[in-house]
Amino acid sequence: MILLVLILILFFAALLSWIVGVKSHAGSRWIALCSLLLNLGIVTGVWVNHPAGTGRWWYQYRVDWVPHFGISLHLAMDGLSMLMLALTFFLGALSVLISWKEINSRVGFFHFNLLFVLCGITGVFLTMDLFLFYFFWEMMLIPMYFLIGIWGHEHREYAANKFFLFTQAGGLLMLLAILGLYFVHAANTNVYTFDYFDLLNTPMDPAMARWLMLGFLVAFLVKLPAVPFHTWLPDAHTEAPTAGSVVLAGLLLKTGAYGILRFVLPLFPAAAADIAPVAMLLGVIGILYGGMLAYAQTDFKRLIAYTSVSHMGFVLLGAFAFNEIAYQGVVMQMITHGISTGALFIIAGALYERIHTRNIRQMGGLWLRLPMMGSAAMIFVMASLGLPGLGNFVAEFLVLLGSWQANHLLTVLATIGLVVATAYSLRIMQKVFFGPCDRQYNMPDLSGRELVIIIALVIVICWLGFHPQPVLNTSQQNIDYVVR
Amino acid sequence: MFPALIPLIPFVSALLLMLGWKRLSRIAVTVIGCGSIGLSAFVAVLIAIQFAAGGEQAIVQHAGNWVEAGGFKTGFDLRMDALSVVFVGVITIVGFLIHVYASGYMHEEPDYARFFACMNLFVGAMLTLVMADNLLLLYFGWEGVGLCSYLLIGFWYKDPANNYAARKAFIVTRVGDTAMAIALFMLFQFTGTLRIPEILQSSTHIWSKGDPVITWIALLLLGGAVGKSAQLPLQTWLPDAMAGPTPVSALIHAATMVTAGVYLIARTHTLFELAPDAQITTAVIGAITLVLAGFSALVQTDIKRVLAYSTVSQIGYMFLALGCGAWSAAVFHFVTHAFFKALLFMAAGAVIVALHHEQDLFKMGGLKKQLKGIYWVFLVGCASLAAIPFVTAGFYSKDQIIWLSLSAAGGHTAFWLAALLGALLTGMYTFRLFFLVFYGDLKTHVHHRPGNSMMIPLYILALLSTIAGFIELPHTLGHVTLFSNWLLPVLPAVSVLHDSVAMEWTSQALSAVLALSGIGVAYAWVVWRPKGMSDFLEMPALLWLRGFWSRGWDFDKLYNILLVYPFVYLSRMNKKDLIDKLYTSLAALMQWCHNVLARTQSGLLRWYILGVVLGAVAILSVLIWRIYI
Amino acid sequence: MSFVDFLSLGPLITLSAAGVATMLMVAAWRNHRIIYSCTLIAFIMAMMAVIPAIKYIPHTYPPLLVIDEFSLFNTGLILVAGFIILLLSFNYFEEREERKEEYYILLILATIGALVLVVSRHFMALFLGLEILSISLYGLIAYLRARERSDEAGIKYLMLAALSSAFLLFGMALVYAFTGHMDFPGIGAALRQAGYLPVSVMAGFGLMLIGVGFKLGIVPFHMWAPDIYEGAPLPVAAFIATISKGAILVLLIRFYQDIHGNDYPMLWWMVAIIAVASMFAGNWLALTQQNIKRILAYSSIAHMGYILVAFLSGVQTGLEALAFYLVAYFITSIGAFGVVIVMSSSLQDAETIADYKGLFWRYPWVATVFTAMLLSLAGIPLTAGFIGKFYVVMAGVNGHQWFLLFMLVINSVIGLYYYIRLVAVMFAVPANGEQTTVVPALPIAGNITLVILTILLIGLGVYPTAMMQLIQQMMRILV
Amino acid sequence: MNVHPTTAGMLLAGVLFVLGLISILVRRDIIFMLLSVEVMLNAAGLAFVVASSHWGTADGQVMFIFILAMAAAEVSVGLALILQLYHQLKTLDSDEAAKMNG
Repeated sequence: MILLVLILILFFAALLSWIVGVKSHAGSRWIALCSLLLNLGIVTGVWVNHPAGTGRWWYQYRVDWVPHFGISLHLAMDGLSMLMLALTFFLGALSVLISWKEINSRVGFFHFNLLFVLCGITGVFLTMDLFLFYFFWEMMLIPMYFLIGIWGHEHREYAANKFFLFTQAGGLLMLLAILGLYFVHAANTNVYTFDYFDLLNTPMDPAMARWLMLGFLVAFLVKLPAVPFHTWLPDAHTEAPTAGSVVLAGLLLKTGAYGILRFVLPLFPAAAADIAPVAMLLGVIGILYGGMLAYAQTDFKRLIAYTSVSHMGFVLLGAFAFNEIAYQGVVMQMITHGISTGALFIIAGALYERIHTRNIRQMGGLWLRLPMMGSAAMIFVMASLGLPGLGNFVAEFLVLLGSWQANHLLTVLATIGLVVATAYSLRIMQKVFFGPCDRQYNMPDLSGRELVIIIALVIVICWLGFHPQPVLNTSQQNIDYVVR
Repeated sequence: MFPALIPLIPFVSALLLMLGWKRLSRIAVTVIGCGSIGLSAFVAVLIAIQFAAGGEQAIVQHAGNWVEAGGFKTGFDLRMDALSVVFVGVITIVGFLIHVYASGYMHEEPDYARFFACMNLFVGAMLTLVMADNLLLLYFGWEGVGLCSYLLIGFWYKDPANNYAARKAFIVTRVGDTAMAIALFMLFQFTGTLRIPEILQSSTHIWSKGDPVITWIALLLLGGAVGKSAQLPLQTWLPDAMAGPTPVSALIHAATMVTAGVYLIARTHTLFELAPDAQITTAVIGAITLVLAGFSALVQTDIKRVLAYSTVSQIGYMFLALGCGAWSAAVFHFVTHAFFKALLFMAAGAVIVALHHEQDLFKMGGLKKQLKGIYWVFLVGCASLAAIPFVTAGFYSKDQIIWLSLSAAGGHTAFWLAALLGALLTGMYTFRLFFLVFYGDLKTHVHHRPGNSMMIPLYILALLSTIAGFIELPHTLGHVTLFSNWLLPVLPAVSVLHDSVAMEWTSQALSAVLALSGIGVAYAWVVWRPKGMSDFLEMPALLWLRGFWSRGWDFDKLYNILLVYPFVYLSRMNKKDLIDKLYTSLAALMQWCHNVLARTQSGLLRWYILGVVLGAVAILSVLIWRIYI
Repeated sequence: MSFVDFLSLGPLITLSAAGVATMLMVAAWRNHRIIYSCTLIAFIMAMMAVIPAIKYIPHTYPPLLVIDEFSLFNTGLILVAGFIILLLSFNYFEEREERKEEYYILLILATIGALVLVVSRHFMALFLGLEILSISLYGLIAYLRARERSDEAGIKYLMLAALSSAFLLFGMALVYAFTGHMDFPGIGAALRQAGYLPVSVMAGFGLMLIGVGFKLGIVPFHMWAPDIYEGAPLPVAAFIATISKGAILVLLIRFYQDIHGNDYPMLWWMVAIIAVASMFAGNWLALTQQNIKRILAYSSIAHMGYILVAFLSGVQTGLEALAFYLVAYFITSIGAFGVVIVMSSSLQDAETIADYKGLFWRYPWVATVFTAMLLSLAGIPLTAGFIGKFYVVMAGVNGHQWFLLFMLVINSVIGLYYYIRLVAVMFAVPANGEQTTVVPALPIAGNITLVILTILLIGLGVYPTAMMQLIQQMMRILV
Repeated sequence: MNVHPTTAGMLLAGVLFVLGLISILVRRDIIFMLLSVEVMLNAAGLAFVVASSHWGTADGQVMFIFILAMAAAEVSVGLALILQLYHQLKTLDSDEAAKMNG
């Protein structure tokens, strides 16, 4: 039941903040913020004292929806979902905070969309019914489309359309795969159902399994995104408003990774094992290619966007390494990337508010004016190049350590990716904060609100870096299951 | 007493300084910055005494878990054993002195707090590195010092050149780190752990001598080491790193961080013993590096760059020693080198400040009268670096290496000759520097004399770099082996093959003579016949050669052409992301289809009728085709 | 003619009576409101008349007509659709100065034609229904005489319709010549007997396909659609898009079932090719089209293609999917046209994309409705269109029509582009220059209708079960 | 040569039909187009009659009556529209009626 509540809170908060937003902007902001904090509270509460001994699944909720097709409103929460939800609400709350000053037009509608996206994402992380999954998967696109298309930068429509078409194309293939699975299962057992648990270990002939698996995989690779399906991402991230970029990078990409962990591997273990080398290769290509592109960019947000491509490569690499260490790394990477990249986007947004450009050629020497923002940026840049003591290091190290067991060559290449990461990360610091300050900006350093956001992020990333154990333990059960 | 305190104190103070930022007064910063290091030095000494008294193998403190996932388990375990004690001692004591010096050197700096924050952070990371009980924690320190070196090289961030130097340093060392990381993966794969003691003692069971796997592992570790210690082929970053403030050069790029590679190899010596090829590689790298760097140091015009190259060369000696299996000798040279190189850097810094941030050797000269104190400490430092027989620490440590490079199990005549050549070069470049600075006629006038906060550390270091040698004397003279005995529980004694006193005498004599003759040449070159020498040096061939050497044998150019330019070029080319073209062209195709079809919607009735008729014809013809053909 | 016959034909008879009545009334006394309300009442009564008919199904009128679940369901559907279109019509014509009254007569007649098509099981009934529909449509399309485009559209439709019915008739003649039957079951039986499909019959089917294809507006008989949609009065366009196509589709299904079309791969192939062609042609044509009416026309071409996929899947689910899709499609396109109607001023229809720029910030409600409709056409969740598309894909997978499905997927993506483009236009933030203060109020009736449609749309999208069960019962007889 | 009368009739109808088709393709005058459509309709009617005579049933002939009725209705509406159009375009050239395209 509590799971349904999580979704409903967001849903109604979305409507409410829209209605209120017509009258008062602050009102809708507060409503959005409170609803997200409430959810965050609930989730943390769950985390701290979830019913012990219930095994892998802490909570389940199931009612029929379209019995005609064997579709049910089936929600369930395990460690993985829990972590993802915590991340979702955390970043969600932050993205409301960062929009506080940035978004001044159509505030109510903005928060409606923001909360609606988060609602969809929550659903994706919770649902255990494939139809429902597809339902939420599609549902979160439209509001995201609006977030980019209405409050974005210059080329917002192009970016929004691209994002929409790519993800839709992937989604439709997944729909085919879902239905294929549905009928294969029905053919074997005569039970027509979309229920995840029933569909698990459905016997099917390898060829069929491969095609269905590919159907799922493509959808998730597009979302992840993996080369060569990544080209929507830079545009979308660049053009979106800061909150949009944060949600995109921090959460939407994670739905792809989550999908791989939750569906591709458990549903089609054999087929996935067959495709593994290719997938890992894609991951490595992503790491290097993304890094190379990131190095070349001059648009701050675009640069960060490409770093996401590079980082998500690790997720793909680890997910198909088929061993526990790698999976732990993947989960860590999902979370830490959400934090670090989100933070970088926030900083980029804060800079944009101050100097109204994203072109790093026109920046430089900003440390003089903005030492605090500079230090924050330094921390997250270091995180993105995988400095020990910050979360990303743990994640990437575990991924590499695990994938080494699976494939030496690819792991070596991926490790070389760390050097590339160093190159582009340091480039950020050098171009933006160091060097001579030719222009005479006079601008305030981080305001109190921004400081709160940044400090929260810093604390989390350091906590993950020094004491990741709680997270690792939480994802443990689920991972044992996947590995089996 | 908890070993954890030793790194923790600097970390905490660094945190304080960061948070305090501008709000802290200069005094407070100084107190926190230097005091913390002093404190941890004090703690270190206490623990060292406790350890010495206790007499157990090592004091290990488990300060909490770090990562535990699927059979992989590491914690914040700190280890105090003979080797760590040596390193911790040097780091804290020398570090403390340098901090005190820095408080004087940097006192005009506006960003005073940031400087000390980074310095403390560095000390903390370095201590973690040398005290780590598992390789992951070591890696943590390893990267940490890299970060601090980056931050401090680029400390004066307004000048892009500094940032480039900093970036270069970080990236080049990162290349080495990558190799090391892979070594870690392999070690975990085979031993199932990253705890150093476990690895060391299980390694002998797992691998036979010369097993390719262990060779790979050792080589990869070596890769990490050469990266940090600026050895061939990754030595290019160190000279540029001199862009940082002088205390930084003294602490990070002379005394401590750059010797991390030495520590790593010494720490994992068991693995290297299992992999003779890797060990020989180490020796070869050391030998070549020390010679190349020596030549480069000979022709530098920037005072700090001379010292930088000499550092590279001296670390080359240490690697040579490690390669020959003379573990303790290497560590011994590290200790003495830490003393006199820190001394030299800080003295040079004092000179630079005195001449109002003038670093060009040829704008100096005749400072003997002006800066008496500095003159003397500088002399001591140079003497020790050039290994003047009997009185300097440098002599004993280096001489030991030279001798062992011939006589030790892993030794070889070629190594020996290289080492001797190195001794000659050392003498030459050291005293070329010395004479250029203090003799000849005054070129730039002294505007400011260093205060006590800068001089006292110099005196102390001068003292140390003289007496430190006497804790380990060759058995030709005295035969004191306090140091190697101390390290014995960790590092096995070197196995000397042909142990003849006569040969050792000759070796020592030879090295001494070479060193002195080097000094002679330098004297002739700079003081006695500057005119003739310069004429000789102006010869075109030599001119080119000097340029070549001073550019560090053009390694930078090589790497730029081989790696940097291609990468940058490719990424610039591909800025727009070729793959995107694929999709855009797909969209264009759709548009084209639209245009074509839109033309059929002409609005003419006849067209539409024609369409219907064509449809009919198509359907019927399909029928006919299916049925009759 | 027995009592039961009367009851079963209730809807048809009611409407016919209403037709006559209205004619007389117009002759006597012209008044827009009155005739409008009379027509409304007539439709309501007709809908009522469906209920008693349910009791006696299946009931046949050999050889011409058959009243069974399937035909009753579609009768209801058509009547409801007609009713809604009627609701939307009033303001539209009120604002225009021509004589309005005959419109309602023609509308009733056209509806009658559609109803006849739905219940027919014989060539003659088919032909009669078709022609009643067509001829009244000529009048309806050209109704706004003041508009030049209206006449042009009328002429085009007339010519092509006549041509296509000529093809249809000739096809029928061929079939009849071979089988000797004009009622579908008879034809089916005869063919079964023959055990093969002789070329003449095959040709006959081919020619009939042209006639049907023309009304459905599928490639290559689709070219009229955009011009007619553009030229015709909006309610009429809605009528053509939904009722006339729906009725023909129902007929097609019945015919196909009765002659056991699945036994003849040839037929399957013909339809399959046409389906794929329609999808591509429709979507490509709509891609950067600037006129909303034409966009809707093209998108309807594509949607016919999707529907045919369900039709071709050759499984029970396919027919259910088809019926559901039809319902969703009816709601959606009437809704879309409804928005255009509501937005149109008396001077001219709001048909260019430019008219909708920033609509959301002027008429949030209307824009939301239109967005919902477009998303439903695009098949995005929370709308009936999504369930419909899902159902169709499901049928396709069930029938293993992987090729057709991939075509469908590709086309959905292409289609998304122009739907989302429209949405983007509506949400485009108006530049600071243009002032959006003065906004004329919109007709109440239209808005109410839109509310109903939107509720239906979302309702079906969120809880489709009830409708599905209904449809399942309706489809039982066809297998 | 003797062809079965039904076949012959059918062929005749076919020929008529095609003739109508051709003429509608080549004509641009709307009136003539309408005429040629009528020809095609009647061809279909003829086919029906032939078929019904072949089977000895009345259905085909009934159908023919319907066709005639329908054709009449169509022509009447058609002529009305054409008149309307002529008022606007002052011509009967169908190509003039091409305001809508794209």
